[in-house]
Amino acid sequence: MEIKCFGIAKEITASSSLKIDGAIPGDVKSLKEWLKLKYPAFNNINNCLIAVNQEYAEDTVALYPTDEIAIIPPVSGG
Amino acid sequence: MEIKCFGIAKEITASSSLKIDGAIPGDVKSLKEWLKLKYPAFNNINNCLIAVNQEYAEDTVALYPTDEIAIIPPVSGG
Amino acid sequence: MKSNKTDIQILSTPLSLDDCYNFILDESCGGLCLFVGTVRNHNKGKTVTHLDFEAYEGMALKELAKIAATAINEYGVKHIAIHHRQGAVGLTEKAVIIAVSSVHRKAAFEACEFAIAALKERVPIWKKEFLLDGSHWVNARP
Amino acid sequence: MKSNKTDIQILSTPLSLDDCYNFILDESCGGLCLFVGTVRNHNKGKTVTHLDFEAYEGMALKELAKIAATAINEYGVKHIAIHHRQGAVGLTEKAVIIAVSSVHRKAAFEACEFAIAALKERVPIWKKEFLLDGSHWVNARP
Repeated sequence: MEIKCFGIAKEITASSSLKIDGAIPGDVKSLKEWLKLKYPAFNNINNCLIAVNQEYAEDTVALYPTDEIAIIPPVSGG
Repeated sequence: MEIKCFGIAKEITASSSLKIDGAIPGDVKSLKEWLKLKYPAFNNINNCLIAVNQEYAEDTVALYPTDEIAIIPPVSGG
Repeated sequence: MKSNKTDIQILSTPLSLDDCYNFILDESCGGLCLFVGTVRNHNKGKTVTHLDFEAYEGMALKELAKIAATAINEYGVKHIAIHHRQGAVGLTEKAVIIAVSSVHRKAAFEACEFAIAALKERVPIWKKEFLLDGSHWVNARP
Repeated sequence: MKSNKTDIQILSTPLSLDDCYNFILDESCGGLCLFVGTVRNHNKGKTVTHLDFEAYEGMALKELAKIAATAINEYGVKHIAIHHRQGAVGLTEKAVIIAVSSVHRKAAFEACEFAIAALKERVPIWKKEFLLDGSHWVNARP
């Protein structure tokens, strides 16, 4: 499973793309928890959303290894 | 006294500038009445306003021979 | 009629979006709103071939200056450009441009919309509409 | 991403007002509204030197396409162009252009204002602000 990182998420993980091998989080909620455990700095910033296959995903959305997954920090375009 | 005519007022009076010699209307209301008497076609169009010295003028505004006076048909710019 | 904050013109030549944009651009402003009124090929179900604008130029510039002053003093925009065309104007050509800049976007949208509405309501400019079967002064008849 | 009605682009080069204007121009439309977001020299009391935009390009284009579809289907505009810059952008440069055309002006203003608000709310693009004394991702921290 690969997770794209943007903006401050890229700074926190020090990577534009995380790779999780082995046991992967089964849904969006698990992924968020996994990220906060692995990178506690996520607790100090505004809430990040998760996009699955380029769509915003609720906590209950299931994750599969082939999904395109991304961490979406608060957006600030425009 | 000279009266500028624009748009449909220019068509009705067949002139871009009317000249009134001798007894001139004393205020805006009298001018409006004078125009409708002299050019009855003004009765068939939407209400025209009068500008005195490039400002919209109420019926009670007095007129002097040296004023810049204009007939302002309903505007339609933009 | 140009000042540091306002650029008001009635022109017999094609209007330039870039001229208006460059006038309102400001390092302290993040929101720019531009309205362009163009000549449409139809009105009230009839085919329009072109328009002809007549302006009472001196008074129109004064009324436009009042609108610009309101945009600056009441809506809080930094710069405003209003360019209006006169004479014959063909389809898709620009009849009017209103461009404003402000620190934030809300004031820019509000002032721009106010300015075009006020222009249509009180600025002494008249539009003759040319249709396939004749022409008439817009708004003149009941 | 270009169709007959929508022109959506995320660009690393300066944005062109004329490109957006020419795309939305339409013989049947009389009202064109353009919003330009430019880089401001200050924010929250601090001096800004420049910005750097990062986009999740694939998803951002999809979200922008949804916004454009809403402008057309719900606000009734004919054409919409949305161009957003990415990478480093200097003071007074254009960060975003939203341009819409419609038969009457009301829909143009409303759709343009909706589109920039929706863009700022949900399109995955991030702005890093460079100040005299450091830099930070905007909106990232409480």
